[in-house]
Amino acid sequence: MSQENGSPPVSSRTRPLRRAIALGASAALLVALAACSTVDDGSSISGKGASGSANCGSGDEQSAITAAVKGRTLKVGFAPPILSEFYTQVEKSAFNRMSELEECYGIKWEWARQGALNDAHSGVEAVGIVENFISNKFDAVFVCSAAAHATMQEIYKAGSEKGVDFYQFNSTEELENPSQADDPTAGLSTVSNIGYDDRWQSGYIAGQYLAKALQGEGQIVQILGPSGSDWTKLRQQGFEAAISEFPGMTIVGSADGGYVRDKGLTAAQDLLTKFPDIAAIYGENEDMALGASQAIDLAGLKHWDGTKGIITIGADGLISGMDSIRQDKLSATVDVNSVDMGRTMIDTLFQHEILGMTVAQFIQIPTVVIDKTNVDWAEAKIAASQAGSGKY
Amino acid sequence: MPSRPRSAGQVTRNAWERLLVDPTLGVISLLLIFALIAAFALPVFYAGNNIYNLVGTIITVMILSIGMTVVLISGGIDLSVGAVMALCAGVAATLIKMGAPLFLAFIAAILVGIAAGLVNGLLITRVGLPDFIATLAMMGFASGLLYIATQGVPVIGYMTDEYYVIGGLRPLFGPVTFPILVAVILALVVGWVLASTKLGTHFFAVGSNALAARQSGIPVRWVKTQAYVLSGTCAAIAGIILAGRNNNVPADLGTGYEIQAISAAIIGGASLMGGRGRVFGAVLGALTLALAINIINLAGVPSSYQKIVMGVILILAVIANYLSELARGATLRRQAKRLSSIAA
Amino acid sequence: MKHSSPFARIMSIPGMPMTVVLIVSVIVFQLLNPVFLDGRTVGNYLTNGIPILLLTLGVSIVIIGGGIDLSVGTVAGLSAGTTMFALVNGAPLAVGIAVGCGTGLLFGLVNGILVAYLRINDFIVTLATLNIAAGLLVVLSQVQPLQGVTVPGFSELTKGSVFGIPTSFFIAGVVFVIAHLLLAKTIVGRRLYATGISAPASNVAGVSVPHLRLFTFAASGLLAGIAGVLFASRLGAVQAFLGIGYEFIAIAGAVVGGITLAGGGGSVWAALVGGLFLATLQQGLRINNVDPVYFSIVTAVAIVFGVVFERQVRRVILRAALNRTALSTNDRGRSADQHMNERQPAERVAAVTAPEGSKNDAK
Amino acid sequence: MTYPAKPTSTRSLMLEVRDVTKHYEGVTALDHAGLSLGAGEIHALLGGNGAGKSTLISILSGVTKPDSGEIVLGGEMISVSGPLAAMSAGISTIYQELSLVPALSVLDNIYLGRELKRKTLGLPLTLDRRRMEADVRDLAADFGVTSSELRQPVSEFGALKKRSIEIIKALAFDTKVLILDEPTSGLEEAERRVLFSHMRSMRDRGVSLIWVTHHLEELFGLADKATVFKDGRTVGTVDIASTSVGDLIGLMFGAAQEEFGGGDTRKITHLEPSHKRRVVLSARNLSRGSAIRDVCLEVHEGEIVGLAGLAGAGRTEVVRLLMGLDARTAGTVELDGRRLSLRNSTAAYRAGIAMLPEDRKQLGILADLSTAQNISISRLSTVASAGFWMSRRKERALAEDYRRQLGIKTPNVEARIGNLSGGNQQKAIVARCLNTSPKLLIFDEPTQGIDVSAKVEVHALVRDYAANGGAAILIASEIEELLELSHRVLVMKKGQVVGEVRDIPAAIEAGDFSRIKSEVLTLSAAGQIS
Repeated sequence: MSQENGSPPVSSRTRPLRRAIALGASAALLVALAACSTVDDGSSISGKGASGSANCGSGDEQSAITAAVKGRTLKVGFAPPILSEFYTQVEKSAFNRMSELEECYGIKWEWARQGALNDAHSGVEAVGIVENFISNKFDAVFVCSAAAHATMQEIYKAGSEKGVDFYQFNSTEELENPSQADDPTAGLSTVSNIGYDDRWQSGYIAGQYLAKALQGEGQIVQILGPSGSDWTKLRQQGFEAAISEFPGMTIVGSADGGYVRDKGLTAAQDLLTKFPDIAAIYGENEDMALGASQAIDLAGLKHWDGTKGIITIGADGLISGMDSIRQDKLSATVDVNSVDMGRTMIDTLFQHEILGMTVAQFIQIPTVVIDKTNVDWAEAKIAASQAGSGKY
Repeated sequence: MPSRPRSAGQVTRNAWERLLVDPTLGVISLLLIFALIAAFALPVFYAGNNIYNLVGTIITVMILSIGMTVVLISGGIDLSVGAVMALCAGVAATLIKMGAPLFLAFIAAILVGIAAGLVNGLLITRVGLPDFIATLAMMGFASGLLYIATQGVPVIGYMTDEYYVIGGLRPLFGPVTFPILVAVILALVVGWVLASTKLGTHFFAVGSNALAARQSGIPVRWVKTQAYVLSGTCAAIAGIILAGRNNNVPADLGTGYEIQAISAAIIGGASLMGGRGRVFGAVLGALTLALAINIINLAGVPSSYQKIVMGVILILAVIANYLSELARGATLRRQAKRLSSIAA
Repeated sequence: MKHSSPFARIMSIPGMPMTVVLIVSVIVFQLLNPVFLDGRTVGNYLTNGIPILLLTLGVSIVIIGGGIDLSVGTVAGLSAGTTMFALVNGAPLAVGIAVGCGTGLLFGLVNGILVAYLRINDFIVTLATLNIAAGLLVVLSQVQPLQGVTVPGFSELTKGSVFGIPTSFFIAGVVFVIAHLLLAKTIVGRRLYATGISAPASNVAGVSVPHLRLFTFAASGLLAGIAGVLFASRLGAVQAFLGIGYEFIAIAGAVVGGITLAGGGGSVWAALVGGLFLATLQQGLRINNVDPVYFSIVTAVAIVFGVVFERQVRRVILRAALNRTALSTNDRGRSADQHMNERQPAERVAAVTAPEGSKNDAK
Repeated sequence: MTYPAKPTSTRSLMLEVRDVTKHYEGVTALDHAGLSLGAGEIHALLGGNGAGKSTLISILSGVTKPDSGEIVLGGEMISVSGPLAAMSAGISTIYQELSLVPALSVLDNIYLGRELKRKTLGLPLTLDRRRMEADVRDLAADFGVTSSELRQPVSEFGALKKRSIEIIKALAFDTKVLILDEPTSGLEEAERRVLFSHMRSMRDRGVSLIWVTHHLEELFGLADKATVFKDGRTVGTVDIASTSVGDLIGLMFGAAQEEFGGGDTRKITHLEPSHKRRVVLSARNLSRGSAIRDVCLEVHEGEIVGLAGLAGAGRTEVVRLLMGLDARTAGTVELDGRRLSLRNSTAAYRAGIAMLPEDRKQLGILADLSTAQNISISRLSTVASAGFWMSRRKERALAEDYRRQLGIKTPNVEARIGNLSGGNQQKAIVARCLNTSPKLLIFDEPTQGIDVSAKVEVHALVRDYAANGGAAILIASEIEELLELSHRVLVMKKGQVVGEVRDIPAAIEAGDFSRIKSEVLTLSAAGQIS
């Protein structure tokens, strides 16, 4: 019924066509509307790089690696927990790296994105998505899921037995693994986990930044993601750990901002009402921090100007937040480095799948706090990674 | 006068009795109780501009619930408001970003809202789908369109100085913000339509007894369709405002808003059976919801209890409305008795 | 031809038109990607889909009885949470399952009592319990991480197989067969349909409508509880937010399958087929790697299409049947006159709002 | 062509319907039907169920479009494209089921669809309620609706007032033709008289009335002409002054059928004096809040006890208490000497009380279930094995039994009951009651909305039931019907029993019909205990 693993896969040109047919056929099935022509997600695939000229190493190296690639096509699945700006940044960076590798070594890619639309946290959809990648005999799958450790590892295990390699990205696997204290890699069925910040997620860095800016003094409120999310819990732990190192700093209140801007705004307004004298607002992601920034404007309070005012700090590193930093609306954000995450994912994949390298179980991407001092290069870097028209 | 009770007889009523027969009594009392609790337990409730903030927070839900009330009165339900709101916000934002003047972008957004309402109405009245299903499909369709257009990346870079005013992030004059003004005008206009125009009467007629409406020559299907168009328009207006308040339009902007809008309308006394509801009630219902979250945040209640509180409020509102209905019945009977004794 | 043809008779069974659509869509998807019907793939996607199918079934029972239940999704989520909670704290398997099912049943009973005996509108009641169940799961998940269960046999509920067939198929099969027999063959089922057609008339005819209402919500709650146990077993861990939004999927599935939202019409088969159709559609798109941004539009169109198709098929068949009766009966006019005058009020309202062509259709 | 042969001679022609044909889904509802209506004439439209009357009405009122045919109003051919077109042409309809909107005020209801508007900002947007009220105030007062009542929601009024509101609604505009579909249904004797006087005054205003009714006796002294429909065709038009009930029935059902008759042929079952018979039901001091107070009721074996009273007197409420449909606040019910708790209708059926409810369409039939299923529902255990497993075979056999026994006309007991005629539906409901082997059977308005022939059959069922030793309670608003069938009548007013009339069969036989009738009516109205 299904093709053998390793047999020549369906050529990459027919594949999008099939997607179109699937969608078209369902459409035809449904309304007898042959609306499939509207679905065109890449019939013009050519993998144009963003940079145009990639660094392929020396001539010998290039030809040797090209020989090792043997013109193979890697079939890669990409499963973000939701569709959002952050994951799009990661995906586009990955595309750029993919096209560079293609240009240098002749490797071909087949890329399929599947993400849950409304069901980021429960894992029900993630399970279905990953299983489909297994059924379709993908070579490797990148997963970021908010579903629990136990849920996902079990599927990875089953998939690995079928010959699919799993890579987690933007993950907190190291922290979630129940055996983290003695052996963080125990029971993992992933090839590698590409994340950032070894212990405390972005929260710790944000806390440190605040402490430094405020010189260890001040009251802080935090706006958290939806309560019940592990992500929220970890970032909160990290943040609180950082703050607890400074006795002059206290977290006086927190509220639910649901990871979205308007709820963040509402939560910040309520917190500002109750605690008008705070020095800083920590938004657990950038959107909520931007909501808090608006609340500061609405309350007629002053933003941080380097010496006084309220500091707002978020975390993500979104291109959409850079202007706010430049205008002092958002004091800072923890850039969890979507650019290098995307590139590292592809590099790790290439190293392991093509070159047969053993890769680290936990790979950590450098992170940086972006504020007005470094916003220019940070934005330029992200923008460059997004500029490529490459699509897979 | 938009808020005139529909059943005002010529019986003279003192203020107390007028309150007792007011259909909004239930939600008013609920709101009062909350405000009292807040006042006693949380002095900070009246601090600064908390109440002003509270109103700013709830404007979008309020506008949605005004449209929802009309749909409920005409005997339907609209689950698509949240998704349509997000789609309209996306349309407005994208057009502005592409350089369109604000008012053109807004007109386009409102046209999209009207179109969505029209499709809802036609699916229900011409194709004959149950309202629940038709608007559920519209919810998927509208949010799908936004996802396709944005690929999940929020629309940004459309904010202008005017848009900050429109979003309510900067006041219009004095303490009045543009969204508050819009909400008030919308409430007055829709309230007036319901109470004093032919169309308003027809909304009630269609929701209360569709057969009688048809036999009286009312174009039942068209009236129902208009209710959905009105709801779609409200969704578009809410979307335009929310896009300004939010500064970006993520694809999931509208998630959960339909439930909030329905809850607000029901808390405000609208009936799912049709033929009953008031704009004023919807406005108060939306305020009640906002107040609940406000109290949770101010009191420092762990936000994990937020949803439980929402559920409990719904039940309380139903009970409050039921009690107010009892009070209303008793008062009316008393008056009837008094009237007949006068006659005799 | 005196009686209706076998084909017409089969197609007039609730859910049959959608069954045809389901079969066609399976064939189309299989032709597009042969992996679709691969045993493992089918096993997986059905195993994933079974809890939601159970929710569809629960909602269907409530709808047939003339009500609606919005709380099924989050109640299933909470049930998954309580099951996990019990097992994590060392309860034996049977107790864990009982706790999950009991949670669902408890919520069903609360819904039922509020709706049937306190006469609060079911939409509002279940909207409230939807929020309450979701909130309780959040609280529960903060008490203790709901994962790491090692109780033997628990994961086998969804991951094991008997004779190569996944265990959860047997569970779902038993549940669906029981539900079918209950609805189609027993006194309770008959009373259920009667209540859905007209609660006041059923009440006069000797059906205790409140008991029945309570029964429908309890059944729906219990099914949500079972679904929750399966979710927990399948996922191996339960997080907050599980089940949010599933109420819409469940109701859409029921209606697409041919369960009339007004009550009194439909069958267990219809619920099954409708739920399966939506799940199959999503699976078909996914296995062909269609970008997920298209999913919700396709599903939306499918819902509209499903309902319209079902009705059109039924209309064509009924028209043919009516024509035959018209020829065989001598008192002309009667039948049509009856259609004009003998409708139930709900139908009449439908007739008023429905398009011209369908107005005089028998239901 | 079976056209009315007799042209309207004295009065000028107001409305003429020619050659109207209408098919529904292959069924011919109207077949070249016609009708001629003079100006200022009360014109009865008669026919059995399914004769095509309702279709003609819905065509005239614009709800249905005919396939072919002409409608001529006041000499001009009109096309009735919708309800509004009909109304603006001058044709108004008052439907059998009240078509008022409960949520709206009386005034809004009267003007529904034809609202008067005044200018706001130069545009005619706002409703001009003041002018509407001024325009209609006098007319409303004529029909007993005060101007403060005009502003109250319709939901607060009773049946007669609602009917008056509908009449006002029809007359508020320039109505030339008023169609009344069973206008007396749900009205009491006294209310009927009020309505009839309204009808006369409308005729005097020059309005032509089309009057659809099953109560042929009502026609005499009121209607001018009658047109009879059968099988979608016009059978003929007659002058009421020169015809009789028998003639009309002959036209309606094809042959003179003597047994169908208003007051001519009464079959009365004589009973022994009541003290010699066993008491089946004994209800003491039944109360429900202030709506029902201290009602005592005894029914003996073989006896039919009638409940008389005006609408709102509490008759239906009393029997609902007996059925356990509503909870009583005080009182005891004993059946065959056994005290009943009556928590719900299931318990009532099990104990041996059964009820045929008023309002067949809403409370009687379960339209989407089959005839067989409608019969078995009251006691499903008779068609089930092991107490819960339905047996289709048993159910069918049961239904077939009753079909033969009661003469239910249906080609198939497994066909949808909604497709049967009203009379046959009612028989199926009787079968449903009999299926529980009741000791007491309650008939609440058993002949409402069914045609004359079916009425006679239902009467026979009631009599047979009692003749075989059953005990029955009968509620009928039509006083003649009540007296014809009952052995004894209790009169109710304001939730209480205010009087009793005994030995009715004997009295009727003695020729005292009108005396008893007036006695009952006086009691109902005045409530003096005799």
